[in-house]
Amino acid sequence: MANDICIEFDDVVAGYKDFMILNNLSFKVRRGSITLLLGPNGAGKSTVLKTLFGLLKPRQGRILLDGVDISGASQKELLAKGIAFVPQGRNLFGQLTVWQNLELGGITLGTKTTHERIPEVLEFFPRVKERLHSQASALSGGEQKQLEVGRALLLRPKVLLIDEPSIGLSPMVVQDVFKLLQKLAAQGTTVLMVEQNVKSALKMADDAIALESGQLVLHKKASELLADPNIERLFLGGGHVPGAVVPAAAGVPL
Amino acid sequence: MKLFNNKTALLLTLLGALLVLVAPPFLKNYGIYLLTYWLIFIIATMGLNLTIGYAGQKSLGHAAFFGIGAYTVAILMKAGFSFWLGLPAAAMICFVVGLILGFPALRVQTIYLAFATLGFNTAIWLVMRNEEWLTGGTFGINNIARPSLLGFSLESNLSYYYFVLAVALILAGLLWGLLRSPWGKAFTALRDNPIRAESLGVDIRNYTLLSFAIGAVYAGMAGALFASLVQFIEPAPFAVGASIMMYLMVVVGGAGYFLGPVVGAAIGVVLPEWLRDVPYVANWYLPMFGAAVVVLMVWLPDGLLSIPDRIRAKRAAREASAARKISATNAAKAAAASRMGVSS
Amino acid sequence: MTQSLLKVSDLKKAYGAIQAVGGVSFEVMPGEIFGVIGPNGSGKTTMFNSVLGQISPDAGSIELNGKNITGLSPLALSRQGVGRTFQTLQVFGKMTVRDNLIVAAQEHKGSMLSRMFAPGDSGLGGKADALIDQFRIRHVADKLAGTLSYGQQKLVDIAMAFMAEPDLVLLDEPCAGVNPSLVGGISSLLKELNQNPKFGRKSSFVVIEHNMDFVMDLCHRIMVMVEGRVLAIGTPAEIRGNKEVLDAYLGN
Amino acid sequence: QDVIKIANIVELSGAGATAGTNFKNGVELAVKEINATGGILGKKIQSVTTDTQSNPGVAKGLTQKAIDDNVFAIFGPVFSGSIMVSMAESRRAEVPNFTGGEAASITEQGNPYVFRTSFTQAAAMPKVARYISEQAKLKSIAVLYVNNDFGKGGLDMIKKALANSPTKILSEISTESGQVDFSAAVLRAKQSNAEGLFAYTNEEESARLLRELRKQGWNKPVIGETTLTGQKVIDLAGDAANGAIAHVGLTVDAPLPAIRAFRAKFEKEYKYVSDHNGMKGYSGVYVLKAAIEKAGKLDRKAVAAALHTLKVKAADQPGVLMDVTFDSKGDLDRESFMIEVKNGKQEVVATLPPLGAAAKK
Amino acid sequence: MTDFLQLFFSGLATGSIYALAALGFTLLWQASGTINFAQGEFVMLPAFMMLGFMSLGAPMLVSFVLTALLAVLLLGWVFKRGVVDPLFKYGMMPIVVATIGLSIAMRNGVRAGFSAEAHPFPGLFADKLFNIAGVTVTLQDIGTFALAMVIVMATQAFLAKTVTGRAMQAVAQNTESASVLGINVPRMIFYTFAINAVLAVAAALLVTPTYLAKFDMGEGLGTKAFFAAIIGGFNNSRGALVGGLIVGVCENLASAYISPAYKDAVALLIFMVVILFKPQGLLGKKEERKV
Ligand SMILES: Nc1ncnc2c1ncn2[C@@H]1O[C@H](COP(=O)(O)OP(=O)(O)OP(=O)(O)O)[C@@H](O)[C@H]1O
Ligand SMILES: Nc1ncnc2c1ncn2[C@@H]1O[C@H](COP(=O)(O)OP(=O)(O)OP(=O)(O)O)[C@@H](O)[C@H]1O
Ligand SMILES: [Mg+2]
Ligand SMILES: [Mg+2]
Repeated sequence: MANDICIEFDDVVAGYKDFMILNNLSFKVRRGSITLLLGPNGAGKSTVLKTLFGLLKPRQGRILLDGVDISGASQKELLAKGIAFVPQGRNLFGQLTVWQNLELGGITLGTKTTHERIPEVLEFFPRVKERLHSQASALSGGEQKQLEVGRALLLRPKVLLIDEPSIGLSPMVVQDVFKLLQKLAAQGTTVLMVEQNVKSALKMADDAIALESGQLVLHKKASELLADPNIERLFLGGGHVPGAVVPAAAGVPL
Repeated sequence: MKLFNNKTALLLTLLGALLVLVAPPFLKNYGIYLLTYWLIFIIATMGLNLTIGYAGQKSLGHAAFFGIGAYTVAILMKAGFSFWLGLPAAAMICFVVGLILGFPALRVQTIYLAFATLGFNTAIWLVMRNEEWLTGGTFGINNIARPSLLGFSLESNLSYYYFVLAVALILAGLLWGLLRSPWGKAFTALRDNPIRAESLGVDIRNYTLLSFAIGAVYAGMAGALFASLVQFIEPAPFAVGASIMMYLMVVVGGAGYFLGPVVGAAIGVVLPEWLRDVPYVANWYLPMFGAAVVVLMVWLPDGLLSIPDRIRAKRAAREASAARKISATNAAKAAAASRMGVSS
Repeated sequence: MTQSLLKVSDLKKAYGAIQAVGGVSFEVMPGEIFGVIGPNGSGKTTMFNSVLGQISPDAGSIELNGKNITGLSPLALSRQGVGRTFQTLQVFGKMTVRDNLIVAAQEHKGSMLSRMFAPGDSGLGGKADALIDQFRIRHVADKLAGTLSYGQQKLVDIAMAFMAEPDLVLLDEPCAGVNPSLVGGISSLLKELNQNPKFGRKSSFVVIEHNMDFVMDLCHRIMVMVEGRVLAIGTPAEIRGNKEVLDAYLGN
Repeated sequence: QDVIKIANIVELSGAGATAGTNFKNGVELAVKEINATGGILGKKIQSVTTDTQSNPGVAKGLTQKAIDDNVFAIFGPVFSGSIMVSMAESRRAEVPNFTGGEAASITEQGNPYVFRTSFTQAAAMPKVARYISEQAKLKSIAVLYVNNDFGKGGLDMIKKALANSPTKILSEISTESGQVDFSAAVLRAKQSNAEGLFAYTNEEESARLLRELRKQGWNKPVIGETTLTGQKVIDLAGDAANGAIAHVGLTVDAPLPAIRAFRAKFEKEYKYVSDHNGMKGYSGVYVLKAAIEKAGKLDRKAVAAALHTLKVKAADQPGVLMDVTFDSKGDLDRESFMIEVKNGKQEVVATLPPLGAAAKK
Repeated sequence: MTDFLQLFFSGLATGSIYALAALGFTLLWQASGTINFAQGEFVMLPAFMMLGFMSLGAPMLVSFVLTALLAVLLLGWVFKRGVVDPLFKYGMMPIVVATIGLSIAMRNGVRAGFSAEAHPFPGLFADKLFNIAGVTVTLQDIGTFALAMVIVMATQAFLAKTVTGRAMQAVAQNTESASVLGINVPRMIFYTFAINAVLAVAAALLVTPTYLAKFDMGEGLGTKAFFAAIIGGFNNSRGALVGGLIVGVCENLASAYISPAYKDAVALLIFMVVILFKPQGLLGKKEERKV
């Protein structure tokens, strides 16, 4: 049902200046689902999220949110529509304090609401809570990532785009975050997540999309994929011989 | 190394070479003088390009070395020594002082370093101005002779021009050799990420200091040639403003491009002279020059010489896009062939 | 008894009231792959940085092959055959991938003066290409490292640490962001370097990782850090069975 | 040759911009007037102005350019450093070169093609010194100078001029051009306990200095050169300028009809009051006119030779502003004034005869 | 002792002038990560604008307001659109050079198009002297000092205490993250440069009576202010004040007690000592953890 579809990529071409990363990419994401975006390094996963969040302008095609074309919308508008984005890597304001980072996370909400929600979010991340008045850059890698995730949750987004949250997080925290995402999804939030921590992620996700060279190569139910014997070969490095032949699909250049 | 990758560029360079070699005898005095001036600034900014463009050390004190070189030669020649002693002496002194100036760079970077070097420039300038017994103070040093080479006098503007040209070519050759050796990569690594560089065994201290010292040697040589060109020196041309102009030349030409200083010095030295003669501009030539610099930067933030790079990058990106598209189709096919694929 | 390769004794580092590392001691034997795990903020990275001279520890000593190396600069350590990677991406963004690899080893060849006259790639081109293939980044070998995807940069970063053939490499979360198919590759590579002493010696590794499959499969011994202290050191099996570790770190 | 080409090579930017601009305006005003009244020997003057950026290296290049363009005479540069370089070129090409520079060394090079448009410091300082020790009867002074070739040259000359007089110099206080805060300088002057202050700085700094002197309650004589009592200084310093005394070679405030006329014309043309540099440029062109007319032909050598013995009376040639004579070195001599600021107005308190006349006496 | 105090208080007055000019640097650095080499000219131009309005007969206050509006438009909006926007993402070097070009253009434009003369500028305060225990200060000195104090503190409070101020800082530290959070980056940058323009006008109002309106007044002012800002701490507004006052006072003391000829080396010397012990400046925040 079209009604079910929250995000739709329709024949999107996008990239960096003249270098096109996404080639006529089309896919759909169901509302309230957790959809995983998988693929080898450099496949274009992060590019999908950046394009979706308006940081890159599509050259061609449309991006629909609830059936409305959102390509070309500003970040502010997208946030107003309930989309939030946690990019890959480090995205804090290093010289500001943890608290100030959180406050800025809620800049579209207004100060009052933000201040109300910060304690709620901090409940999930006790490490961060302890360091509320430290400079953000002083936190450890994992603590910083927790802060980033928390900062996005502050918005109570309807659609959450999250790029490899597990980078740098210890296993227990990864589990906590995944559980949290499941809870959000159950409450109706659509989650589009990039993850290389495939096994654990597939266990908690609903759907999986795989990209290669900016092209859709797979779109399945997560559970189906988890049961597929090929998944080992494709994503989990099974049967890999050092320095030798690379699994066909994962080894395609670019 | 980004120099010429294709024949047109090579041809252009040959043409340019022909121009600097063959044209001058047909120019009047002023034209030759201006070309010499330009060459001298090429030498100075070549050194600065090493410091700023390759090694990434934001230096705003280059004119100090320029001045040290000029005063060394002038003072030695006044004391009766030959220019041929003065020139290496200028280079040596600048090398040592350059090493010393490198030390703040080990402690502070970016804007802080820029101001440490700018301050150094002020200090040197104050010495030039205040220590009258040595430097002639604000009155400067007059009647600096031009040297003669193997009995051949370089007194005339034209012969002095060819002499400076020869020096410039030799110094450019040396720098070119240095930059294409592993040193070039080490400098670039230092510029891009000193922390990582050090952990890989790049001696960032030595390279930082040497980037200043070698840059300083170039400025010192240029200064020595300058003293002999103008035949008079006083502190003003070596003040902070001159350092800022040299910085401007490097960046406008293209920091980190080997030929950047050639273009940059042309912009800094020849453009204002040319603007003087443009009808209606004359009185406004400096404002026009300033505006031209702003426009150039806005248009080409990486400098004039980034144009070929831009074109090349564009072409490469197109090719990569095409290749990626092909591999994308293959991937899709492979996925369809395997049992996995798009369900639903 | 063989002498330990790396010996860290009672290492301490505090930031104000926060005791990031509060007295950590351990030994790494020659030829060993030593894992370091622990919850976020337990002081792993700080420990690495102290060992590697990136920051100066408040107390404690560090020995390499029995020689005291406390307070040595990262440069000196690199010259003594200690390589490393960083938790955050640290590549040379404005250099090509290939040049990144070459510059990672060139300073270990000859003197500064001799390098002035060496060929541009210092004769390291072949080796760089071999690693490029091994890490499957051939298709981006001539791109500027700064324009690669996160995972690709991570791969370049790790490959750089191996260019100079160090005796001991400290890796801070090498697998973060790397596709699982390549995680296997990295694991194999480490094992290969560790087991086949190509250069007449075995390379040793200290690896911080949150990827438990990787750590458990690869490491000979594992140290668990919690709150800046050592909670346990043992074989993977011991660690997996340690109830305290389960509570503090692994969960389930 | 149907026009007389002259090059106007001056400091239009950089440290000398104010002086250079005035000089240039003076030259251009004179050229305009001369052309309007039929030119020199029936030929119009065509002047081209270029900017040295206060940089001797550029000045040298521009002088070569002017020579390449075959100009008849060169005006400028004003800065002593620049003229020291560029006059070597004009000498080689045998082109008469009028400078605004005041350093004594310019005419000591034995260059037969360089000519002053104003007193040298060597000529002015003895007059001031005589005033200080004989008229003001100061037993000691502090000298405050601007640390550039202008100020430094002044300091050297006043020291020399006072060497054999009863007046002692108790303190030499260096200041920067463009300096804003003179509190330390004034304090030094006070601490020296000198009976008076000799100030040798540019107009703006003079104004700031006078204000600071008033602020710190200085009540001893303040004596200086042209730049201490100019109209500009009075405008900038207000009441604080009252009481300042200066020796003035050329001043728009001199009570002479030619100068009054010049002042009015200049102000009409450029909407501000000229300083002495404007007068230098203006009178310089008229001196050239007089010399060409004396030589009777457009021959550089002949004109240069004519200049070396030139005597022009303001009555005959109002453009030279004051009676002037040139000597064999290219230095000029004329009358000058001691001026005191009273109630915001300049008043001539003494007229000093030309040095030549004084020596004869 | 009286002498010392006299020097000290005169130094404070000059120092407040440096501080006002330095404030712009610290603001731009904190809120946009840029350096403006034309900052001195940003003070010079409004001085002439105000003179222009006053010569048309407008009272001082009206001229000030009109100039502020004009400056926000020219030095704020036009500057942002023309220079900052296209160069923002290219790092420091191109902006530095573009502003050097701009300073050449502005300085020489005023000279060529208007005048090379220094023009007197009416003081905001009456020409009044106070003599306290042998130390003389003018009302202008006191007023400048007090206003500098107020302006610096207000700027500091704005940046540190308001969400907008912090959003501006966020833009400087990580532009992409800032836009991901929905911070309106172009608007924050505009605010930064608009505030900078207003500060420049205020500085012009206070500084010009002493400096005089002249095409090159920005040159000396700019360099001194740079050093002041760096000594005090480039990433802290209060640093500008502290740095300015220190440079002002020390210069005065040095030129009285050491050597007036080397007066200009004083700022340099303090700067060297400061970076030896505290590279981030006296009040500057430590650089962030890098590894
Ligand atoms: N420069 C610093 N200033 C203040 N606190 C710091 C600094 N560096 C580290 N810390 C603190 O020390 C603790 C340990 O940090 P460290 O980076 O070593 O953790 P880690 O074990 O590497 O964690 P992660 O797994 O998240 O990377 C953290 O709580 C961190 O906030
Ligand atoms: N700023 C950029 N300029 C040019 N090319 C880029 C840029 N960023 C990424 N690319 C290229 O785009 C491709 C896809 O990058 P992207 O970051 O989307 O990959 P990804 O699938 O997220 O990979 P990873 O798992 O490593 O994060 C890569 O080949 C990369 O080289
Ligand atoms: Mg990615
Ligand atoms: Mg860590």
